[in-house]
Amino acid sequence: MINHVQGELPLAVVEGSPLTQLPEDLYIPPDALEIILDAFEGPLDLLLYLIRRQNLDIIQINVAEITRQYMGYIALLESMRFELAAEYLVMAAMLAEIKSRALLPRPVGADEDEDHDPRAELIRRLLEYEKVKMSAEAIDEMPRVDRDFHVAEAGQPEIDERTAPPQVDLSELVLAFAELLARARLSSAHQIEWEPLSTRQRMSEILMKLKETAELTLSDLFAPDEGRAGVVVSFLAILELVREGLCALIQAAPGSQIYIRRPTDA
Amino acid sequence: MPEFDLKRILEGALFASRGPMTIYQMKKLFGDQKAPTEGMLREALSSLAEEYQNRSVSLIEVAGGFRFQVSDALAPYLANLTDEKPGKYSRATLETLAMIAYRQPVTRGEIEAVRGVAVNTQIIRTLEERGWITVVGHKEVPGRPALFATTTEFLNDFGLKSLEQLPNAEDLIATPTTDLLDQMEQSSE
Amino acid sequence: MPEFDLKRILEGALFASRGPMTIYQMKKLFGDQKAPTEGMLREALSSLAEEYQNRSVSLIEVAGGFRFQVSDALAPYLANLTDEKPGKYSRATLETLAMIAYRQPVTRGEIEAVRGVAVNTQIIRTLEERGWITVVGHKEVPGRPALFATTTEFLNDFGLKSLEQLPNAEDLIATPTTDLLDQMEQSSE
Repeated sequence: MINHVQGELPLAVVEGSPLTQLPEDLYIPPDALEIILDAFEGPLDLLLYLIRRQNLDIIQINVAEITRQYMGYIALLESMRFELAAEYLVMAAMLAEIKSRALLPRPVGADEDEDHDPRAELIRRLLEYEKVKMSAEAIDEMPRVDRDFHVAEAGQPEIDERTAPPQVDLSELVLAFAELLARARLSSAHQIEWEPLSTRQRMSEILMKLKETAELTLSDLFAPDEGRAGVVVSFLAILELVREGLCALIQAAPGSQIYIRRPTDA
Repeated sequence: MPEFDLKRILEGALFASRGPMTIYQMKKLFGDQKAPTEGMLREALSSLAEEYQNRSVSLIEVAGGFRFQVSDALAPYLANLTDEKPGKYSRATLETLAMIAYRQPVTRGEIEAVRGVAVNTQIIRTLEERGWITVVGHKEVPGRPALFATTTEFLNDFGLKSLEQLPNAEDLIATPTTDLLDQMEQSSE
Repeated sequence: MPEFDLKRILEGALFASRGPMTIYQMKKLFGDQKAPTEGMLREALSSLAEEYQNRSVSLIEVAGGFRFQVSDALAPYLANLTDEKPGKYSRATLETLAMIAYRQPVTRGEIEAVRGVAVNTQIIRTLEERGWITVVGHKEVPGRPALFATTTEFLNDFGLKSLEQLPNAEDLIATPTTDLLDQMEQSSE
């Protein structure tokens, strides 16, 4: 039995009253309050933990008792302002239902609908989940390539490459990107405005040139045959490169030649 | 150039191969002509396996075929080579993998029903990119959800010949709870 | 588990290694303690090389260190394995290429941020070897990550004169359902 008494600081506030002492039956692993939610893979996992902690067989669970403990956890988590996944609350409701059913007298003579006995259903689900949990642990313990064993390889001799490399259709590429965009939009993590492709291509070209030559002049980058549009694209590309810190503009004196350099050489 | 016999040709090819080699591929080594029979190949393979017994490298058979594998005893030495620990998978990922391995073909909804929580898309993609699971079809129910199954690569990476070699999930649970449940059900009838 | 001597440990490690192993790496195998001296390592290596003489695999020294190499005599056999049919790139590879084509110059981290999963080094290498992407610089942020862009060869292979000719992917996302949704939203305003 663990009684953590924490001076004046309440552990939590449950239904308006401060909680300075953990409920006796509510064992919280030391320092683990914050990771409770991370530690459990869902309500079934939490229930399994509560049952196994008492060395109880799943079949023999005392729903009333387990419900009380489960609610205790939920109340504590909520008081800690954890955002509870809906699944936990659904389970709480289900437990409450089972508990209330157990309290009600059974209708005499009524053929109990075994299929809809929520307690049997809960037990079935717990057993099923425990199996999955155990299999997951077993899989993790199985020898795995590159972790527990390694494949033996030797260098290949020079082989005539007969194989044509995979062909990619332009439409496949576009589709891959469209899907990527759609996915990124769903997660909405990425709402960055991107420069038009012409500018981005020019950015790549300038960087490529800078790889060969440490220093370029503006006129190196403006091709007369591209006309005004070309100049604008080059200009935008340079500005974008400077903004992203990918190149630097150098001018020795006002009115003198402007040079574009790699940022490290600048 | 030295001339090699069947056993030595297989040995070299197995070391050159990036993945396990099937009997079919071994036949293919010899082009259209004078390919050895499966019997000859198996004989050479078992002779080769014997040769490599108690060596630092051994010949083993997995689902995808035959491959040379470095002895487990060397894993601690090899672990010293990389600073980064080999990828650890979260419990959620492992449970999803377990569900797919043991219940395949299975839909995401079915996995979620058993686990009692939503399965993150990220988890499915991690397992797909690792090459361990793949979509094998769609269930003919509204929404046509994808059916997931494990791949040959999954078996290869765990050194298994078939799914049957997976530990028996029923055996994993210490207490004979399922038996009890059966009894309970029977007695309540 | 069998105990291996220095020679057998090196043998296994060399087979486990994807590339040549340096003397430094061989010392590292033994962790912090009791690492063999360079003299001991070289002695074990030359004894190992002798053992593998006239075998289908031999131990050779290259610029990057030591490695096992399959005999050239096996090249004609191995050539029979390569498929005439060209393979296919994985979805991850296609997405990475698409990100580089549409968002260049772009770092691996930026690709990963959009894709939501790590980009395998192998994928980058495949695309580089294909000649479709290249490193055009390094971003001036911590770690100085490489900036990738597509090449002229990429444009040629896809029959494009410039990147501007790449179809607008945004148009493709607007599937009929989203259009409907948009209309619905508008009409409800």
